[in-house]
Amino acid sequence: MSLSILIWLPLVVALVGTALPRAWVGRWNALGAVVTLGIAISFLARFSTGRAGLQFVTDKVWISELGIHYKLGLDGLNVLLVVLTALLFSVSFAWSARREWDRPQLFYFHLGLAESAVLGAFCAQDLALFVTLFDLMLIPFYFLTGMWGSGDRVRATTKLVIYTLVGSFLMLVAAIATGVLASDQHGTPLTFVFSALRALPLSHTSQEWIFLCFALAFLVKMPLVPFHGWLPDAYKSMPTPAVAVFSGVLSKVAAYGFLRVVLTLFPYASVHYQTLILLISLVSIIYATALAFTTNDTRLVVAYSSVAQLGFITLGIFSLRPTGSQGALLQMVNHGLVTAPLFFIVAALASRAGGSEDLREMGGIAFRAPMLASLFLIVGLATLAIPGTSNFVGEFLILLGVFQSKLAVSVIAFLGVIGAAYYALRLYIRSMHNRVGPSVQSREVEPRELIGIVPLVAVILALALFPRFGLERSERTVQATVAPAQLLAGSHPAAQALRDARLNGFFLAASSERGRP
Amino acid sequence: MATTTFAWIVLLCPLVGTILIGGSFKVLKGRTAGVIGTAVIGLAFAFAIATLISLLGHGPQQRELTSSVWDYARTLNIDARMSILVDPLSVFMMLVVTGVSMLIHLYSVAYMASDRGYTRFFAYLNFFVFSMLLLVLAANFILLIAGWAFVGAASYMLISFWYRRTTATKAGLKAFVINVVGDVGLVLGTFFIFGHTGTVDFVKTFHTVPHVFVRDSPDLVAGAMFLLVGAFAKSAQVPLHTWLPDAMEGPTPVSALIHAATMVTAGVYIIARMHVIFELAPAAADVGAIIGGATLLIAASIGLVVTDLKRVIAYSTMSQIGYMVMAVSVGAYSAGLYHLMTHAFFKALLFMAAGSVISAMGGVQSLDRMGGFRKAMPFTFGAFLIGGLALCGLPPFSGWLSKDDIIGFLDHRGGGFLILGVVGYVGTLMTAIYTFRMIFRTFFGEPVPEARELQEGHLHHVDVPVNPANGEVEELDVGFPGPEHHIAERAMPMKVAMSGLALLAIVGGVAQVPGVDHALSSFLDTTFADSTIIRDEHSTSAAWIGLIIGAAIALAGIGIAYRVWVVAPGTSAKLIERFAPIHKFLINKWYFDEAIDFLIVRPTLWFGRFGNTAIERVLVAGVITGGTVSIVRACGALVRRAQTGFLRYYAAAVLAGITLTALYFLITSS
Amino acid sequence: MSAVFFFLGAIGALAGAIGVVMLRNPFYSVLSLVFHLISLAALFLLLRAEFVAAAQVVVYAGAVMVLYVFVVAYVGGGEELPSGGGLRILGPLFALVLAIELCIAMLGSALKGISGKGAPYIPGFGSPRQIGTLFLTKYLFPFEVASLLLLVAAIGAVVLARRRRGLEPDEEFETKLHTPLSHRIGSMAESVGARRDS
Amino acid sequence: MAIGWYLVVSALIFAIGAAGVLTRRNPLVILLCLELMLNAANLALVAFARMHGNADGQIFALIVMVVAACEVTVGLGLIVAMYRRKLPIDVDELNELNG
Repeated sequence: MSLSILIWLPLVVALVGTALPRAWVGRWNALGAVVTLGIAISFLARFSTGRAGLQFVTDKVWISELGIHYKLGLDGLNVLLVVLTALLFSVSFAWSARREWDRPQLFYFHLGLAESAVLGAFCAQDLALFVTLFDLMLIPFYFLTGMWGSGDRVRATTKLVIYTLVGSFLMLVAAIATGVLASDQHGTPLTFVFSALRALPLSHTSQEWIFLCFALAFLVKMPLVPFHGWLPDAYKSMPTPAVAVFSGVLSKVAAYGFLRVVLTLFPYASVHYQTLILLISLVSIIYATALAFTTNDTRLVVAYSSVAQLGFITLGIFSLRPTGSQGALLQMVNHGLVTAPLFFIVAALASRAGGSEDLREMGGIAFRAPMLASLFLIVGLATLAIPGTSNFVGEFLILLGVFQSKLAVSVIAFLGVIGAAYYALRLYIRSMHNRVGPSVQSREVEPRELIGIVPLVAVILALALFPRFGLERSERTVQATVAPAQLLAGSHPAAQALRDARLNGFFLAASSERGRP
Repeated sequence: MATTTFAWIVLLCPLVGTILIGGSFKVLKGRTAGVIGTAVIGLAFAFAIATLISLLGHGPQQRELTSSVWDYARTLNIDARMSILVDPLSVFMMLVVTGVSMLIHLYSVAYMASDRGYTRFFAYLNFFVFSMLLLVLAANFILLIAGWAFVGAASYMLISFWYRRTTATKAGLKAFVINVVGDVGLVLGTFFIFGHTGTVDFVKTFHTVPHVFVRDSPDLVAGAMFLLVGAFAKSAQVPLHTWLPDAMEGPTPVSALIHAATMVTAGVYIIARMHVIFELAPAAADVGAIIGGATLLIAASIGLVVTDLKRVIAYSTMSQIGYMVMAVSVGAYSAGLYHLMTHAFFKALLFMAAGSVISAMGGVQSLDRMGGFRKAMPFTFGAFLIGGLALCGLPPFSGWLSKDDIIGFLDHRGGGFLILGVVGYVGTLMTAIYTFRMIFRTFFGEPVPEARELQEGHLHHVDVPVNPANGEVEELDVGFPGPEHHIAERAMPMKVAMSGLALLAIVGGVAQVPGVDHALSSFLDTTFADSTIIRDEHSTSAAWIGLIIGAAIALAGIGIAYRVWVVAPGTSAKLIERFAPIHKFLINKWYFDEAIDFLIVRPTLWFGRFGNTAIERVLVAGVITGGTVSIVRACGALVRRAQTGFLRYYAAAVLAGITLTALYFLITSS
Repeated sequence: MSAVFFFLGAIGALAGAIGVVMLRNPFYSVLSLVFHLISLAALFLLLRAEFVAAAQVVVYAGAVMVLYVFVVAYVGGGEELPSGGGLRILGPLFALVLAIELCIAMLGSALKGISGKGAPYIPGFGSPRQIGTLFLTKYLFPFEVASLLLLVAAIGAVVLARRRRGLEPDEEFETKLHTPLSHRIGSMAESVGARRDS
Repeated sequence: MAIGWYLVVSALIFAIGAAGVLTRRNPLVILLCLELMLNAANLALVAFARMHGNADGQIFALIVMVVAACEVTVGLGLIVAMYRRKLPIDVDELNELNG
């Protein structure tokens, strides 16, 4: 079965759904999402571990004049993220299917389009295709926020559009420049395929500015401080299923972009700007944690915790060590698994606290809802990466990687770990425990709320027992991905010649390896 | 069956209990949950004994067994497997944990009977035992840290068990966050050591460490210091101790099990477990010893003035753990662990007895309100007295032998360690005073109304229960025991549990008596065989002299307490008046809470608030976002002015454009 | 001979154009345009564009202009207010400048054919046969697109001009009761504004 | 007659049409003026076709006629719709698009 089926199935389902009556469309889309998940899992099952190269490759020439290919493939970097995407979207679809929506056909269409685009962005093995799908996945969210949002949704959408568009344009420019400059500097025909671009390293000066463009686009998308201006409004007004996948998956595409695009294509610049990105991540961790301490908006607590977590992920990637990147990759999956149920839990809490998402209105919700309280506690503990969960393993590897490359950064980053304990438990205590809030009506969690939470909690628990399941699939690819930058970072200036020789050898080896079917 | 299989079963029992109780909370009626919980722990204890017997079947050199079931988080060069290490140290800890837990579970079956959260309580308690067993059985750093954090989480859940009390939730949060500080210390320590050894496996680490590190190398000392931070946070050593007194917000069995007998001794366990590292980093070991000594004195001094019954015992716990930390830091491993064991017995006993008193008082914990319970509760009095005497270290109770084993070792090492020995003796004196202050004020003197009521066979009944900490009226619907919770000492399970511990507190000392037997130290010898610190047994006569001195000091302390609180009951008030500043200093717990609050908590919260109000609103929303928005808006306003809406102006603009363009081309072409 | 016809046609076309712009009554403007179109057809004939000239007369001056006449009759050609603002002066000025520019551009260009009478005449040039062949061979695609465009425009016009249901409640009501349009629809006199009531 | 003459006539008609678009307020008349401009273009096209002896220009002129017909249809449809809605038939009054 081709990857194209996996990618475009959600869109096809959503398109068919637009022709269905209101009562059916939710279930139809949920069914489609579950089938997509099944296909994704079948790919995961057939994925052969311990190999670094691409698997299930689809490669067609798309625009021959520009050397753009429609190339898809799975490797250790994206296989788990693809499954995560399918999982979170099915959960969101199922959660939405049990609720009434205004213009449901259109709502599900946007969600389906988003799923297709995200899956495509993860699978894309061509820079132009990646950029196209990266931008495509944002478009449905403009509409989801603008049409089904709450509060000041116009303002939120405007901010979202402006911020992400600036990032997208920069990325477009950078992507074009990458292809054009690579073909210029090496005198080869224009190409955008990742594997081909890897064999055509750019000059140092071009790498530097292209790196900055890509980095800015990804940092805005994640977002990290200080590029997070759009985040509070957007997260507050997005409808719950949209924000769950947005925070759970879409932010990961940016982090994944760092691994897939930046580290492999611009190793020199990655080393050059390592300190800068590490500092931004560090500031994000500390600052977002501090914000999560004091805000009374439950959604914002989750939102800022995402920012801090993405700070950790970026930290891991830019440790430029296999351990750090390995941890970052695992943490992407883990974070998606905890942040989505948290948003569903916030919705459940708000429905019990008179519709308010303010912490001050909550309290004592655990009373008649022991199941909700237990699930929330598990998710909360996983969010703060309590040792014994997969989140901890991820954070451990990230910080170990950073520790090996920049000791001081690692030690400071641990403040974020401590802070996470405080804000996660504060969120739990002030909503579930303490005195009963003014308009709180405690009741046990309902099946339609459980749909959003239980499957993900089950996966959290399973991964907690077997984090190796995620680790073993990515080991080889991560090593190969980080190797160029690691070689550059680890070498001495005097050994420049040797280093270049080794690098060239590496690239040759890499390209010849890909040459094999 | 293999020895490790038994150990796996020990580990699994409480986990199964947790899942069973937690999963079927809707159908469990009455005391079923308590029975299930106790039964699984009893089973675990039985298998722990089986493990011990099986382990003793191996030769002394083959008593270090590891077993791995799956690759937990093995990746790249990190060999983190799901593996356990069964050696004398872990078996010893396993026995103490399951044994004491079993009795405390038994006690809770009756003690918590009228609580609305009965089922939840046992699910948590079983989870705690599982976590603690994971901690002691872990064969690598990752699993150790997992167990380490799980006990912290269990501790949090149990401290804020009565979650309607804001004081309880606050205490739980505090305990958890400080424990996370400890986790972080542990992780960082692991990083430092892993950086050189390249393994997280204990056995490999301990074999590699002497080869890759030189004595007192900076990385090793840093690693050991970070490990100590972990140990201090968990074992409530200065300055990370402030959570322990607050943790007394939890139900009394929780205080007995977690905050006295087992979890708080994890710090001692880890120093003993990592002794290879600490011995190569004497600088760090010395820090451990000094902090242990300091905690010993500080906690004991606070214990002298605190009026909350459970908090007195909590400070006593801190102080006793100070002894243990001191012991394992200087190399007296078996002595420290010996004291760990006896302390678990008598401290759990003391808490149980205190719980009995508190329930008789209807939830009141203040010593000022108590008195004369001797006649009303003879059984509890007996248990409390046994526990108290063992704590003071009076012959022939277990505490006497174990505590002086530590001090004897310190004296034997000589030099600077003598100072620590003296500190130990000062601690003994203070321990005796505060212990008997407690006993005299609770059980002697004029019986309070509650005691008289109990003597007449009634249970005291509070109409409106009030949280003693902040005066809030308790919400009885959930979390806090209902009006029928007056168990006092009447329930049989409580009596059985207390008798068992009392017996152990008395005879627990037989494990190691100078000149008579070395059962414990020779059993643990396999683990500590690679210790480089002097291991020759100090002479029996010196040990006995130490024991006699210790007993004399304890007696003197009891005498002072008797003089102050029984013979002349007004003396303490006079003393308080005379030493008002010191009393104020002590009653405020050396201002540790205030200092941490002022130095860490407030600045952090201030920063967060500043971020939310100032940076987010002014800089991010105002300058960055708002700036962009206003630039776009200004451009828009400019363009908008041109959009008059008059069709013919647009046409004119088009035409003008064409005309001008044509003109341009005409001019340039001519 | 052709010069005479040319000047007749050119003067007619220009006069018709000026009439369209200058006449205040739309109905007269339309008639003026018809005159202009026919004059133009004459010019086309002079340029040997027989088929275009025929189409111009039949389709343009015939069919399209009838459409105009109907709409003018339907809507009614009220005397429009004189256009205010600077455009009243600026507009003709722009046009004048543009005309001068265009003339300079075309006459001053280096095109050799401008001063000549054009390429040698080949019999059949501009005949329906040639145009038809071209349309069905070389320009088949534009031809089809043009037909599609016409279809779209026809549908669009119908959609635009159809009577809508449920626009505004009071409007519907008014339409039914007063049928305010009726008094304007009627004889040609009404439409040209000769019988202007109300 | 020389082709240049035709071109001059075409330029003049175009300018007259443009002036009409700018000065008239009745949308009907504006449409008529647009027709003038299109016809001017047609004249030029046919003239050039004659100049080169190539019938392509005439084809182009025919296509322009089609476009003009479409434009007229839609434009008149709009005017009728405006009239139905009782909007003023005056482009200066229809300035809803102002910013």
